[in-house]
Amino acid sequence: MVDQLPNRGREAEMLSAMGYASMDDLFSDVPVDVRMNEDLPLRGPQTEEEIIADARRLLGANVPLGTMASFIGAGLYRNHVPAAVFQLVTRGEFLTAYTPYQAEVSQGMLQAMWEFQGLISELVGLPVANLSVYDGSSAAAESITCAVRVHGRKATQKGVVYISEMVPPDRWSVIHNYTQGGGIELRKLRHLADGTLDPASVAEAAGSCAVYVEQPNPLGLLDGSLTGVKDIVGEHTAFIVGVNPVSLGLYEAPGHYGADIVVGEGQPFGSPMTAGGPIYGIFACSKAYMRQMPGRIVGRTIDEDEQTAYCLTLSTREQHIRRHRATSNLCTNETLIALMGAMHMSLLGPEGVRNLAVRNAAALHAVVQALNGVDGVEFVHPSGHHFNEIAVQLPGPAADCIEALEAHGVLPGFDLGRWSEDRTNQLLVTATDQTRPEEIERLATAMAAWCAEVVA
Amino acid sequence: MVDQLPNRGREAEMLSAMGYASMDDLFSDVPVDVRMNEDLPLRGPQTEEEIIADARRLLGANVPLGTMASFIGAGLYRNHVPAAVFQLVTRGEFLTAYTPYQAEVSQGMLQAMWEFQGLISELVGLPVANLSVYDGSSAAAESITCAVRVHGRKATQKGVVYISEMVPPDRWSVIHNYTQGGGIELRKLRHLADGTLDPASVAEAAGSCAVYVEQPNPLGLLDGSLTGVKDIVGEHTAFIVGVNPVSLGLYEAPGHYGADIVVGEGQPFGSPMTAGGPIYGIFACSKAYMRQMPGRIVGRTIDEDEQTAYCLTLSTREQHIRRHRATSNLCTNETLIALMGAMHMSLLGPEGVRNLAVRNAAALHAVVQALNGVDGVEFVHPSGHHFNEIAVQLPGPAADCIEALEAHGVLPGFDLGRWSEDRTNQLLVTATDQTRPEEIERLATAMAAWCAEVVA
Amino acid sequence: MNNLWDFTGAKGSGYAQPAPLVPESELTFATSLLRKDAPRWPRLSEPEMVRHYTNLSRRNFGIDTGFYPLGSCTMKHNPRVNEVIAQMPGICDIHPHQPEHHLQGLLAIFHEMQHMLAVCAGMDAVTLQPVAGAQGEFTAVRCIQEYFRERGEAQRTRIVVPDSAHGTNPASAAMAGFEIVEVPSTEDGRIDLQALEAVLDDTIAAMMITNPNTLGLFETDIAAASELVHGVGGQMYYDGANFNAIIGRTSPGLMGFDAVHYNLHKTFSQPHGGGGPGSGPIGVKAHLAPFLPGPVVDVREAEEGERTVELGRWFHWREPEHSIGKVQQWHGNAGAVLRCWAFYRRYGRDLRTMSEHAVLNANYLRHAIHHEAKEAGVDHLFVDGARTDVAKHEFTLSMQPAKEAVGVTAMDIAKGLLDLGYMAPTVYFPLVVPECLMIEPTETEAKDTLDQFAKDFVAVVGTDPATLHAAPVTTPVRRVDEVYAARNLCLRVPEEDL
Amino acid sequence: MNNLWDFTGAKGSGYAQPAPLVPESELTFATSLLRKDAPRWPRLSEPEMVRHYTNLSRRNFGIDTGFYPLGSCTMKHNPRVNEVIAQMPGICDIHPHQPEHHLQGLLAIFHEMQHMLAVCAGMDAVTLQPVAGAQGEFTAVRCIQEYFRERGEAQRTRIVVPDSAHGTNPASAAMAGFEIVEVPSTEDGRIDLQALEAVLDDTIAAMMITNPNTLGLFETDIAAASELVHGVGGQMYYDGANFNAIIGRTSPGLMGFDAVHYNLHKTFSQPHGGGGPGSGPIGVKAHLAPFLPGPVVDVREAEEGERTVELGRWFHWREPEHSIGKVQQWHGNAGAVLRCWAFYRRYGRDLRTMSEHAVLNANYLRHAIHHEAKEAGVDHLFVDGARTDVAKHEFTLSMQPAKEAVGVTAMDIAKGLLDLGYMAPTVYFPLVVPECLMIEPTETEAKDTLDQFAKDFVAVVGTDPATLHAAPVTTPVRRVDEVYAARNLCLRVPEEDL
Ligand SMILES: Cc1ncc(COP(=O)(O)O)c(C=O)c1O
Ligand SMILES: Cc1ncc(COP(=O)(O)O)c(C=O)c1O
Repeated sequence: MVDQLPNRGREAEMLSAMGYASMDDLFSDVPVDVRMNEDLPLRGPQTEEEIIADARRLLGANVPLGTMASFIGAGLYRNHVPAAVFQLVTRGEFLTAYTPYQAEVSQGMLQAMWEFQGLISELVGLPVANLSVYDGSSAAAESITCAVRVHGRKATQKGVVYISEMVPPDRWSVIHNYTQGGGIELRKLRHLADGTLDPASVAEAAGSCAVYVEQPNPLGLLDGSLTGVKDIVGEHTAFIVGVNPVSLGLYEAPGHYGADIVVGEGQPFGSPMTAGGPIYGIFACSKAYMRQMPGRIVGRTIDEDEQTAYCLTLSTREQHIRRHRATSNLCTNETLIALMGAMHMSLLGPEGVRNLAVRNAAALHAVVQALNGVDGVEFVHPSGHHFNEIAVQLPGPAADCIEALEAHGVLPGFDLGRWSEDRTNQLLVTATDQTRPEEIERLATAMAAWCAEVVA
Repeated sequence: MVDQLPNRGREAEMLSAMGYASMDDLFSDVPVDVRMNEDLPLRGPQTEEEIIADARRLLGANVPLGTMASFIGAGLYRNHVPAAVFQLVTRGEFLTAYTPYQAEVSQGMLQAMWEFQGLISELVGLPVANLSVYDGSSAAAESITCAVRVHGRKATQKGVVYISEMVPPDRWSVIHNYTQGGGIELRKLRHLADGTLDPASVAEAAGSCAVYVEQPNPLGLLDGSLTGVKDIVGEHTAFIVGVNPVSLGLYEAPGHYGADIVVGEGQPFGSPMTAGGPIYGIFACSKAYMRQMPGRIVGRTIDEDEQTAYCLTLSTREQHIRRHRATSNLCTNETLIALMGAMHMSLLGPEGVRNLAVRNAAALHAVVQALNGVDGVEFVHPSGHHFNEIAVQLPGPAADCIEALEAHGVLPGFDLGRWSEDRTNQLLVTATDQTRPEEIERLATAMAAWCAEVVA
Repeated sequence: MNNLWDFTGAKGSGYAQPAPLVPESELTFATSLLRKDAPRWPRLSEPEMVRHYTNLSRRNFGIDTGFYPLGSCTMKHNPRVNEVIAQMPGICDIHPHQPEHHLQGLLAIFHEMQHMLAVCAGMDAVTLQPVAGAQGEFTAVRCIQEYFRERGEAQRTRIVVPDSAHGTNPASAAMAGFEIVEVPSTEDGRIDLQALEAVLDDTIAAMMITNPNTLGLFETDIAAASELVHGVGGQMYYDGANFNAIIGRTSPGLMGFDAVHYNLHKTFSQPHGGGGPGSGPIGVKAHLAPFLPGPVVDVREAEEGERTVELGRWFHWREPEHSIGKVQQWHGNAGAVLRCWAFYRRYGRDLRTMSEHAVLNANYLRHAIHHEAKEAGVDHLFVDGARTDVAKHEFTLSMQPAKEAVGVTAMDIAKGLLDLGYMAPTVYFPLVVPECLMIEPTETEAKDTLDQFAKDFVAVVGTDPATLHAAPVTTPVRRVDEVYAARNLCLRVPEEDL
Repeated sequence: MNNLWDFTGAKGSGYAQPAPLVPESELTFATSLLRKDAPRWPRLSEPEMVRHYTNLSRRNFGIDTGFYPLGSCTMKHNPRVNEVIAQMPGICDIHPHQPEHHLQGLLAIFHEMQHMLAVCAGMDAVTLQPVAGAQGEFTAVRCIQEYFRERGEAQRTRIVVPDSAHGTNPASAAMAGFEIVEVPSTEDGRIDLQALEAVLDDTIAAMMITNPNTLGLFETDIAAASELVHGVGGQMYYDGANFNAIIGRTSPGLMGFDAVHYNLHKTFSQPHGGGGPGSGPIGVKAHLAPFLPGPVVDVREAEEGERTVELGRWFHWREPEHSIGKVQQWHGNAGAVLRCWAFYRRYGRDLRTMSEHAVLNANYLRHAIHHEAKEAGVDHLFVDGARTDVAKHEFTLSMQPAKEAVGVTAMDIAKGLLDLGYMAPTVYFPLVVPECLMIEPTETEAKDTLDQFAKDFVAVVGTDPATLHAAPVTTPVRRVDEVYAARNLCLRVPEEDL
C-alpha cells in the first residue's frame, strides 16, 4: 500500500464533489488510441523499511573508498564535510524549496547564495561569481561559449578557442557537445615535456576568443607560466582558468594573475564525491563577461521599506526571459550543493582554507616520499610542483597494477590509459586531507611488491 | 586547538574592557588553598575528524544487534523509527531548546507535548498523562509513591504496596530506592504456576495503597485475570499497570479495565534501544491522582488575545515551587525522546499501531512455531498467550546456550538466570516487528544443534 | 539579519583540523605561485555558523513549511527515508571511476531506473547522465542532431517549439545550434495543427513539446502532431516536466514521441534544494539509442566468481555505438538518481495511482476555487487560462479581468498569498496566458489543505486592491525591489564591508 | 496552528509497514483482552506529519536560533558532530544486556568518562547511571544514607540546604526520606557560617550546596563550611549544575566535598531537547564508592584471545560491594554520555579554557550591561543580585528598583527581551533575590552577541512600562494565560474534537 498520498480513501468524495464518478473521468481527455490500458509492468510498492533494507544490501555491495587505502581522484576528491553542514542543509526550508522566484519568502536561500558568490569571488580573485552551475565540466564549457559571445566580434581568430591538451577526454567531450552548435572551433594548446604550457602555443592563441587551461593541471602539476598568459594573449582573448578550489588556499587566485573567467569543480568544498554527482560547478568572471554569463545570480537590494533584501538579478540573460537567445539553458541547477560549499567555506575561514590546502599538500608530499623509495616507479614530471595528485610511470600497465593491488586493499590511483593510449603505464596517484599515513605505507609496500613482480 | 570558542583571541580585549589584566583576575575569588594549579591530567583536544575516527573505531567494536540474529529484549525492543522522526527531532529549535519556561517562544514544544499527552491518554485509556518521566522503571517507582500519597490516609494497610513478584530485580531495585525513604513497605504479589496472578494474593492486597502489575508480564505473558483486579482491591487501592505500549495496539487499554495509573517504557515508540538510554517513561492516571503526579504537564490555554496557546501547568506539584514537599524531584526529563514517540505515533495512526502490534505478535508466533520443533526446548507457560517474548526451558544453562550460539551469529535471548536463580536454564526469547524469517530459521537450527549436543 | 561578513569572532579557524601529515616547514611549494593575500573570508566559530544558517533557513519557505503550488515545478513531498539512504557510504564515498566490481550496487540501481523510466515512457533506452531537465533536453537534441548527421540529413537545422513552451526548450535547442521555429497555440491553449503544418518541411529536425502542456491541458491532437512531424522526417521530443500527470495512463511512446527527458526532481521527488540539484535522464526510441551519451548500464550473465547483487546478473557499463560523448563528466547526479530510485520503490506500479492523485488534486482544487469564488461573488475577477473540462496535474488562471476591473495583477495576488503563509503559484508563465497564475498542487497535498487554499485564494482575490498592492507585510522583508537590484548591482560583499 | 487531531487525511496508516511474518488469520490472540476500540489517534500522511512538526519547531526557540542566557541551565552550543556519532549503529542498535565482549567500545567510552569526571572533580569513583542532575542528587543522597546505615549512624536523618539552593536539592533529599534544614544566606548571597554552625549536630547527614552558588558567586568560605560539616560527621554534597565555571581552576575535591553530581547536559553539552534528555553521573570519594549504583566500568589486563579496543586492556562491568542498587534499569543515558564523551574529546585538558571563557563571557556581559545602563541613564532601575567584584559563569540582577519606581517586573523585562529575539534569562530564581533575572551567557557566545545583548537589554529596561506590560507582541502568541490554564485544565484533546 502506498503511504504517501493523503487523499487515499477520499477519492470518491473528491470526485463526486466535482460531479465525477471515477478517476477515468479525469482522463477522458486522453484519446483512446494513446491510452495505457494495463497495469505498468513494474514491481509492487514497498514500505520504508523494505526500501532501507534493499538500499543497505545494494549500496552495501559497493566498495566505499573509506574501506580501502584509496588514491583515486582525477577531478573528485575525498574530503571531510563538517557535520554541521549536513544537519543544516537538510533543514526542510532549504531542502524542499525551489528557485527563489518569490524573494520575500526566500531571503534565506538568496542571502546564502549572495554570500556564496562573495566567498567564491574572494577565493578566485574576480568580482563576479554566479550561484554555481551543474559541475566543473559544464562550467568549463559554458565559460567558453560565454567568452565567444563576448569576443566573437573583436577576435582575429573568429570562433576559435584554445584548450589545454591536458584536459581529460570526458571533460573535452562535454566542452565539445556544448560548443559544437555555436560554430566554435576547439584547438589544442600544447604542453612542453615538463608538463608546463608551451609558450609558442600560447602565442598562437593570441587573437582567439579564449584560452582554457587548468591550474593545477589534470595531472596535478602547478604551472608557474600561467601568470604570463594573459599578457601574451591580450585583451581580446579571454583567459580562462579551471581550478581545484582547495588549491587556492595556498596558491594564487587566477583573478590576480589575469584570468578573466575562473571555473572549477566545487565539490571538495562541501560535497562528498557521491559517485560524481550532485556536485557543483564554480563560475566567476570579471565585469566584462557578466552579462554573457550563464546561470543565476543574486543581487543585494532593498525592499519597500528600504531594508536590505536579496533577489535574483540580471535575469534577462536567462532562458525564462530570453528564451532561445539566452546565455544558457540553465534552470534547475545545484544550489543546495553550493550552499553546502558556502557552509563549509564559512566554517573554514581564511586560516582554515590555507590549513586545508597545506594538509592536502602534505599528504601528497608523504605519498611522493613513499613512492620515491619504490623501485620501478618514476614520476612523470619529477621537477614540477604538484597539488593533490601526481602522475607516476609504472613498469607495467596501470590497469594491471590496480587489479593486483586490490588484494592488498589498495586502490593505487587512476589509470591514465583511460585518458590517453600513450599513458597506459601511467597512474595518477591522488592524496587529500583524508589520506592517512598507514594508507600511504600500504600503498608503498603493495606497489613495491607488484613492481618487483612485474620487473622480474 | 579548541574550535568551539568564538572569543578565542579576544580574551585580552575583553579583559581590558573590564579593567583586568589576565584570566587569573577573574578567579581571584577562588581561595588559594582550593585552587588547582596544574593542568588537568587529561589528554589534549581533538578535532572533529579525529573524534569521528575514534568513535567509528570504538563504536565499531560494539556488536549491533542488526549484525546478528538477535532475540534479546526483556524490556527494550528493536523497532524501526521512521526516517522522518530523526530528521525532524534534530531540528535545532527542538534539539537545542530547554524547558519551555517562556511559553510565548516555546509553543512548538508545548503543543507537541500536549499532543503527546493526548496520544498516550488515548492509548492507555486514562484521562491524564504527563509529558513523560525518565524511563519505565522510575515511572513505576513514582507511580507507587504517587499512589501512597493519594491513598495513605484511607488505606487499611498503611504504607503497604503489593508488587508482582515477576518484576525483574533491576526494576525492583529502582522501585526500592525510590520508595524506601517514604516508609513504604513493598510486598510481593504472587503468581500461579501458569504465570497468571494468584487471586488469593490479590485479595490480600485489598486495602493496601497500591498493587503494581505488568501486562504483558516480564515473561511476555498476557494475563486475562488483570481485568478483575480493580474489583477485588477496591476503590482505595491504586491499581497500577505497567505496559509495553506497542501491545496496546491490539490489547485492551488498562484504563478500560480499571487501572488507576498506567506506566511503561515508551521506547518502542520513537526511540532506538541506545544501550538503554535515553528512553522515556510513560505516566498516565485518572483525575484522582493528577495532583500527586510527578513530572511536567502541559495545558491548553489562551493568550492575551484569546488565541489558543499552551503552557506548563499544575506546577505547584513541582520541586521548583514546592521544594522538599514536591511530588517528585524531576526537572530535566526526556522531552525530546517523548517527542520522537509522538512523531512515531502520529505517523502510525490507529490502524498503524494495530498493524505494528500484529507484526510483533506474528513474529513471536513464528518463533514459537520454529522452537516448537526443537527437541529439548519447552515453553515455560505453554498455555499462555504471549506478546513480544516468551520464556523457554532449555536442557542446560541459558548462559551456555547464549555463548554457544554466538558462533552461529545468533543471540538467542536473555538469560533469565540473571533475574532468578531458579531460572538459570531459562531463556527469554524476544521477537519484534524487526525480526526476519531467516533469523528465526537460524535460531531454530542453531538451537537444535546446541540442544542435541547438551542432551547427548 | 547579519551577513557572513558581520562575523569577526573566531580567530584562527572555526573548524579545527588535524595536523598535516608532514609539518609545513618540510614541504616545498611552487613559490612563484603562492598566494599573497588570503581570501577575505569571514571568521565564524561553529556556534555562530550553526546559528547563522539556521536563521537563514527560517527566512525561507519550503514544501515542509507550507503549501507550494508552484505550477510546472511539481513541488511534492520528499519522503524522508530517501535522505537517509543518500547518506550511506555506499553512495557518498564512492568514485565513478572505481572498477565495475566495486559498484555493482550502484549499477543495479541505475539499471533498474533505466528500465523503469523506459517502461513508464514507452521508450527503448535511457541514459541517466543529464543532471537537470534542461540538460536532458540539450542531450536529446544533440542525439537527434547526430542521428541526422549520421543519416546525411544535415540540412535539418530547425526545431519547432510552441509559443507556450518552457524557456529551456528553445534555449537548449539553440545551444545545440538549431534555429527555433515558434508556433502559436490555439485559443484554448492547445497545438494549432494548421500552424504546425505550415512550418514543417525537411529542414525540421524535431518538434519539442510537453503534454499535458504548460496550461495543464492534455494535447488531444498529439498523435496527429506526431504524424505530421514524422511525415516530414522530423523527430518528436517530449518535455517530461509534466510527466507527473500521466504515468500509467498514457505514455510519450504511445503518443508517438521519439525522445523524452524526465525531470526526476519533479516527478520522482528529488528535493529541489532551493534551485537544485536535479536529474534529467532521457529516454529514446531504438533508432536514437546508439547516440546516447555513455556509459549506460547493461547487464549480462554473471561469470563464475563474480560477486553479484542479483542472482546470475552482472551489471556493466556500456558505451553506445555512436555516442555523442558526455554532457556531464561522470555518471550524472547519481545521488539524485538514488533518491528517485527509493521514491520509485515506494510506489512501484502504483505510480499510476500517484499520477491519478496528482490529477485528482489539481481538478479538485480548480473546482473548489471556482466554487468558492462564485459563493464569494468574486468569480468575475479571474478566468481559466484555457477553456477545458478537465485539467491534468495543474491549471492556469488569468487575472486579466481583475487587472482591468480593479488594477490587481497576478503578482499582487501572489504577494497576497505569501501573507497567508503560502508559496505563490508560478506567475506570468506561460506567457500566452495574460496575467497568468499557474497552480500545481501535486498528489501529496491533503484535501483539507486544498479546501483551505481555495478559501484563502478567493479571500485574497476579494481583498481591496490597496492592501494587495502593499502586500506582503508578514514576510521577513516587504516587496523586494528588483529594479533597484538591477540598477545598483551588488553581487558580492562590498569592499568597504570587509 | 492546527493540532494533530485536525488531521483527518490518510485513511489507513500514514506509514506503510511490511506484511506480518504470519498472516493475521493464522494468529491466536488472548481474546478476552483484545482491544475493543482503537485509540482515537489522528490520521496523518507523511507529508502532513513532516509539515506539522516542521511548523511546530518553527514556533520554538533554541540555542540554534538565538542567544539563550537562561541562568543555571548552561545553554551552550551543541557541537554537531556529536549528533552524527550518536546515530551510529554501534550505539543505537545495542542492548545493555549484551555480553561484555559485544560492548567493549561502549565500556571503553564509559571508562574514559568515569576517569575524566573523577579527575575534573577531584573524586575517586564515578557512576554514569543517573539520567539527570536531580536523579544524581537523589543517588548520591541514597549512597550517603546507606553509608551511614552501614556505620550505624542511622540517626542522621537531616540534610542542610541553603535557602538559595535549586529546588531539586531539597526535593531529592526528601524523596530519600531526609528532613530538610534550610539555612539562610548572608546579605551578599553567600553561605552564612554562623547560621550553618547553628544547625549542625550529629543528626546531620549532609549539606548540599553548589559552588559557584546560584547567584553566580564563588563561595569563598567553602573550605570552612566543609570543615564545619565534617566536624559533626556529616558529608558534603556538591551540586554540579554550576561546574561549567570552575573546571581546571578548582574542584569539589579540593573544596572538601565527598560527593558530587555532574549535569552532563549542561557542562558537557548534551542538547537539552526542550526539557531533556540529560545525564547526571555522580562522583564520590573513596569511602562512598562501595555504595554507588552498579554496575560501573572497570578495567583489567586482557586475557589471551580477548578482542580489545585498547591494547592489553579489557573493560568489564563491576558491581560495587555495598551498592544501593539501581536508579535506572539499564546503564543510564548511554547515548547522552556518548555525546558528552565527544564533547570532552573536543577540549581534552582545555576544559579549563572552556571554563575560563564561560567566566570571561559572564563577567564581560555583566560589565557591558552596567556600562550601557549608565550611559543610557537607566542604571537606577536594577541592581546586582549580590554585591561582588567578579562573578563566575553567571550573575543575577534584581529588578526590584524598577518594580518600585515604575512597576516593571522581572517578568516584564523577560517578555520584552522575547520581542527582541532573545530567550529570556531565568526569572524569579533564586528566590532570595527579589525580582531576579539570572543571566548565563556560556562560553560559546561571541563578544559581538554579548555587546548587542547588553545594548538591547538596557533598551528594554528603558522602554516605557505600558509597552513592556503588553510584551511580547512579535511572538507566535502573546502573553500566555497560565492562570486560565490552571483553572480550566485541558490536558489532552477534548472529546468533542475527536
Ligand atoms: C515545462 C518545463 N520544461 C523544462 C524544464 C527544465 O527543467 P530543469 O529545470 O530541470 O532544467 C522545466 C523546469 O523548470 C519545466 O517546467
Ligand atoms: C543548580 C541546579 N541544581 C540541580 C539541577 C537539576 O538538574 P537536572 O535538571 O538535570 O535534574 C539544576 C537544573 O536544572 C540546577 O540548575
